[in-house]
Amino acid sequence: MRSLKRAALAACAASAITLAAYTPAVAQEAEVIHWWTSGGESAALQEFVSRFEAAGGTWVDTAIAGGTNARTAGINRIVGGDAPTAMQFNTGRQFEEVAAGGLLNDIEAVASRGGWRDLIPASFVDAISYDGEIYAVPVNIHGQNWMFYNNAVLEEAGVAPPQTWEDVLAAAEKIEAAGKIPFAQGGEPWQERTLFNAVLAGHGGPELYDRLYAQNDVAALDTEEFRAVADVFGRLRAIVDEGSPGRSWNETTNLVVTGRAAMQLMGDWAKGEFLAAGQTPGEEYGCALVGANEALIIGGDVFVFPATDDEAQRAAQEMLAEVMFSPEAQIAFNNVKGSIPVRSDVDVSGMDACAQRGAEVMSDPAKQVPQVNLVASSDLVGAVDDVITQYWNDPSMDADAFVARFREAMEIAG
Amino acid sequence: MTSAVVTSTDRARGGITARGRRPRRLTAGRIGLYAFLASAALFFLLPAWIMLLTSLKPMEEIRQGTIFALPLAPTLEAWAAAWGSACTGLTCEGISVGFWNSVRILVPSVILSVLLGALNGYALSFWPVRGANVLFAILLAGAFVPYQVFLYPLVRMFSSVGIYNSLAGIVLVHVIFGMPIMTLLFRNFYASLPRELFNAARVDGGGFFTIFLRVMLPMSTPILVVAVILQVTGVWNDFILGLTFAGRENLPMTVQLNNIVNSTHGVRLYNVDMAATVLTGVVPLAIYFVTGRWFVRGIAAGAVKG
Amino acid sequence: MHTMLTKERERLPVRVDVATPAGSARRARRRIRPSTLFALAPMAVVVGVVYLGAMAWTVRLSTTSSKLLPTYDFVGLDQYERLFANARFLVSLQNMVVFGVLFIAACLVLGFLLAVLIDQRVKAEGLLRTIYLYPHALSFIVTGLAWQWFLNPELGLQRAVREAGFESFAFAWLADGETALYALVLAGVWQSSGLVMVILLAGLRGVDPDLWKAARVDGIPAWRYYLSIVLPLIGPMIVTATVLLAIAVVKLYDLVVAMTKGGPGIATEVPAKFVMDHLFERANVGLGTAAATVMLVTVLAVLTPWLYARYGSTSGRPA
Amino acid sequence: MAAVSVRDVSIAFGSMPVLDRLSIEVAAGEFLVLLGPSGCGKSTLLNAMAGLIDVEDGEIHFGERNVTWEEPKDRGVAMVFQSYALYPRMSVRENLSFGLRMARTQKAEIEARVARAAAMLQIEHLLDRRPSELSGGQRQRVAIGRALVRDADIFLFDEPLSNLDAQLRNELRVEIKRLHQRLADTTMIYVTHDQIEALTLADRVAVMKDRRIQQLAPPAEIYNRPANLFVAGFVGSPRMNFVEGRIEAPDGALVFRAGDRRLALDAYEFARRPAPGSAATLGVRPEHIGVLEAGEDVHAWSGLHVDIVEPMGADSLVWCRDGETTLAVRMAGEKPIAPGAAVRLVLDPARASLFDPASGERL
Repeated sequence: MRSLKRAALAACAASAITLAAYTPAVAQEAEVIHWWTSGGESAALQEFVSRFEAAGGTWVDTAIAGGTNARTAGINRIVGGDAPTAMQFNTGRQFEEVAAGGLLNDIEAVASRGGWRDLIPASFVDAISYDGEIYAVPVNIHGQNWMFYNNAVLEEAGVAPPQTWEDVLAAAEKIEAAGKIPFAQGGEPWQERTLFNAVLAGHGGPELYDRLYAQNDVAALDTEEFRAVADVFGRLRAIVDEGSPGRSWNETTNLVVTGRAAMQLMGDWAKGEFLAAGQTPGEEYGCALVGANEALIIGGDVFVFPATDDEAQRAAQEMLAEVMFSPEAQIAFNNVKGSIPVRSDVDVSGMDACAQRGAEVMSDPAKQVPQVNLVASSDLVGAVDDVITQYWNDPSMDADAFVARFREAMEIAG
Repeated sequence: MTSAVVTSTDRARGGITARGRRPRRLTAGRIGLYAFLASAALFFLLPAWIMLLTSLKPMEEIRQGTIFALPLAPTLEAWAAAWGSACTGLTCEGISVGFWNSVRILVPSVILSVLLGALNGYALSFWPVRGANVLFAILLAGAFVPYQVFLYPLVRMFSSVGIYNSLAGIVLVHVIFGMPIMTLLFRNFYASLPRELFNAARVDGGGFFTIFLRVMLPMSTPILVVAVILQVTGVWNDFILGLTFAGRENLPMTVQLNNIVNSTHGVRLYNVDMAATVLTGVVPLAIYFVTGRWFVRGIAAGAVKG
Repeated sequence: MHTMLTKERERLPVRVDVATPAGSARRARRRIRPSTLFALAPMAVVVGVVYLGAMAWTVRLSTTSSKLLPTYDFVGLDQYERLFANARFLVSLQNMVVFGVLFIAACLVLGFLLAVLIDQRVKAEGLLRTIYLYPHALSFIVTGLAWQWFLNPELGLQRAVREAGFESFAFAWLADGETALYALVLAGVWQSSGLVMVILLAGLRGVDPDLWKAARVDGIPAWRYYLSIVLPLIGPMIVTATVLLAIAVVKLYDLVVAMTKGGPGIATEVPAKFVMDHLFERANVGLGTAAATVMLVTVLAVLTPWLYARYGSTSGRPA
Repeated sequence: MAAVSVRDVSIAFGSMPVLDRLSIEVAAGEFLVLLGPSGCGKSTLLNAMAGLIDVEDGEIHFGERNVTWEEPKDRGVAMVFQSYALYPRMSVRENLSFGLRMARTQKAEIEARVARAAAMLQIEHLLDRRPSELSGGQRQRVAIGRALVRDADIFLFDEPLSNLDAQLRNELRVEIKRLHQRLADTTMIYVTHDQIEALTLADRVAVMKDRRIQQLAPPAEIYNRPANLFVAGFVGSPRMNFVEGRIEAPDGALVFRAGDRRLALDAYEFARRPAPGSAATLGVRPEHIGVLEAGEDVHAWSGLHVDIVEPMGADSLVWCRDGETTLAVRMAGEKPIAPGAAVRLVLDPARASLFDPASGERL
């Protein structure tokens, strides 16, 4: 029944939309739940809004600060029968179950027509598909493991931008001697996870990363490489400042912006903070992928479309998907958001130095490392988070204990 | 046994006059006492002081000075921004929208839950029905269960009757979660009233609701004050329930506050955050300041005697 | 005479309705009043549907493998096995106990002290009382930011004191896993001891003033009077305050999220947050509900005897 | 036709029985006092009559009506409570008229009745005050007034004077007596633990103890011919003297003997004749003992000394003692006799009481 209807719809849509993609018969109203509440984020979102409305739709904005809050509210509303037109998730397996529960509409028609599978990274295709059909529109690629550094501070301390994690550790002493915080780190589990995974990918390599998270290979924990990762991560604990615990990522970034700290490891959204302070990549600050293999951990955001029988809503959903994935919207949105366009066929030459570097790395699939959420269950991610945060915050915990706890977490949650 | 009616009013009156030792002169002990009370007051005032100071400073001063420094050039700009123009997502309306939403949630929630609590307490105290006390015990036990546990089933239940994400829904949720403590308050208060009064009203021909409305409720002022204060505070300060049940049209002030505070602007506008925070706290604070005297009196009048 | 009867009833050791055959036959004759049933109907519905229903639903889910959305398979006690092998949950439980003991004790001591001192006919009693009480009016969604800031070594008290010239001053409770829990206790005490003060003050005002005269005549020192004579007399108020504080301990969530988010590490994790995280963030409804069930069972185990003794058995008072 | 008829009523609170198959009939226009110590069930009985406590077994009839399961408001009773139970948020006038307003009585009628009751109790000047502005005596007058306006056939008083000081109590007692005389058709049932109230007010007194009525009789009979040891001891102040002894019949006639002391029982009206040799308790009220100067009467009880003299105004209570035996004697005058004086006592057998010490029943 459903597939019949879908086929009919697809046929309809195919004929109609190819003619006049953005001219629906009636103005479509779309309520969108998301957690992009900050200035930069909402400015980026505005790029979608204006294009959607230009196409004749009406955007009803439901912004809820905090991913967990927004996702909880969205899922509750879907379950409660008061679903929005679209809602945000992180790229990954977060919405898998919602799709499995038959609570989402697929957008396979739009995706196959647009040839999405050929345009986006392979790991993303898996992440937005369920049972072979595409259920989500990916809107961006965020590099998760950029090392941002303040050029002036590094210069003053007489150190070069770090290439490896050993460089980072080595530079710390000189920076500290210059009266600055060597390494600014925020104090929330997800930030600690981001740092650990950066070390894992950069110091341990994409292969180890993959064995651990994608293959759930517990034996990977016994390797020399993992041991070295645990060791480096443990040593990083000593070069952060006292104010770290509980600090948010953007306050931390501001330490680098203002020159009180030398470096921070963060996703590319941190560029927004430098931008807001009027700084330009390559001038006041720089960005680097630490580690010889130049691995870039990629994640991003997607929008999914709750199941509905309402034809107008269905049409609005497809229109949203079309708009969000369109090349113009991709460039405009990601320019403001600080991320990389999710489709590989757009021209990135107008983007900043860091984004261009990211796009360059993206062209080599071997250097792409999917963010944990794309490959591991939320359960495993959570369990590992608990271990990482314990290790990071307990100076008396050694690498052996860390490996042992890591093993427990994988065995229980894997 | 002297008149319990008289005693309770006497007690209530006594509730605001100190009965401890009468000081004779300013001894070392007295000075120590005042010193202790003053330093305790300082401890209690500190966070409010920080919030207030910060909300009056321009960003420049916040960046440079410590949190205790007095504002050199006090300004209400942050307050204006917090109230009317701070942004969350695409909307830049400050928390004023949330304020009115909160008021719309607050008024019916408080009235309904206080009335229902009073009715429950009255029925439990004066009209024994088998099993009623077991219900009450379960209700009290329910007060201890973290309400995160109830969220999901409630969402399902509400949506099945069509009040999910509506004003009615959020009001009902507040009534449900306010019920244990409201019922407890009134039950204990009515249990402390002389039963003869109830008997007299029954002999005089009062029925269940007549006695409640015409005899009991007019006597309940002290406990009504306590109940209203607790409920206003609870409802106003709620975050999770509002976020989950209110729907996007009715999001309360705390949710808006959270949106503003956790919205990551380029540089965090601490003064706006703090001003929004203070604004959000204004209603319960005002209630406490205005009715504080009666609050203590109400508790003294037997409100929380176990 | 009414009072006498009531008192006698209350003196009975166990007030259980012994269901003798005669008793049950008699009970059948008790008048049923429709208006009473009507008035209690909302409570019955709330208790039956919301409280009991949700509890049962939670317990049921804890025996399933539910992830993001509930499924209704049956995996026995698997989730509980996982739960008790989970270091974070065990730490959460331990934290709740440590926090609970310190928080309740500190609130009671400070609240009692303030109540006694404020009862000494001090000037500006109303003002002081309001100052002590106002934190209770504010949610931690509101005040958490100020506390976090105040306790932050780089921004708050430590920095201020150091800039005032005391370079070696250290106050970084929030930053250290060993002490972060105490910072939570501090903020918790700040919020709740005013309420304890008010409750105990109400108790103090109910103590017969002749007792103080008698103690004076007998030459009993003030501290002794309060400790040995007053304290036992306001026992019921202390119980009430303790119960209220205990509710706050079990439900402890806002405070943690606002101030530490469970950190540093897992140093300040608490069970309610464990439940929330697993229900919503980690999409592990099975494990989250198992943790909720453990909380529920613990609470009920502690509460049932008290509730039963206090409220459960009275089927009505004598007229 | 009895105005109030209580038939085999049992009441229990939980597992504790309060009344056990109790029956009592009250005639129309009668003033019945339920007298007994705390916890005897007298208030429970009164409340059951009012319908404020559900009976578990038995029936209550008002006239020909079975009111066992009627609501209080439908029973047509008026009630006055110990604690007055005035509605604190209403003025005196509103307190008085509340019941009538409940019954939707016409305004003019309400006013008339309130005015009449207020006049009867002299509380007209208090009508616009709140209960908290009244003295205890005034409050109780208002409470009585509230009952009066109901024009009920049955008045129930639940220890109405217990909260008042002695003088007010006497004053209001007279007031209630007068009220009963005026409202001759009204049945009044009055609960008290004060025997003076019982004796002065009642047509009949029901003395209660341990869930049962011990004696139901006019006051004089209760006082003079108590049915058992409990009634004898409970009614009368100062208390009746009790002397343990035996019944003997040395020369045919029955004699009470305690040690050397004897009392011929020729003038005693036996309820039932005891067998000679059986144990007995003699009860004599202090005013029924005479004090003799030495040597006047050989039958007088001798060997006693004055221990303590309690002057009580019009008369004095003289405590006479010999070892274990103590007898209180009421004598006229303020200091009729000096402590330490030897006395001989004459007991009046016609006004004495004899009880079976085992069962407590009157002989």
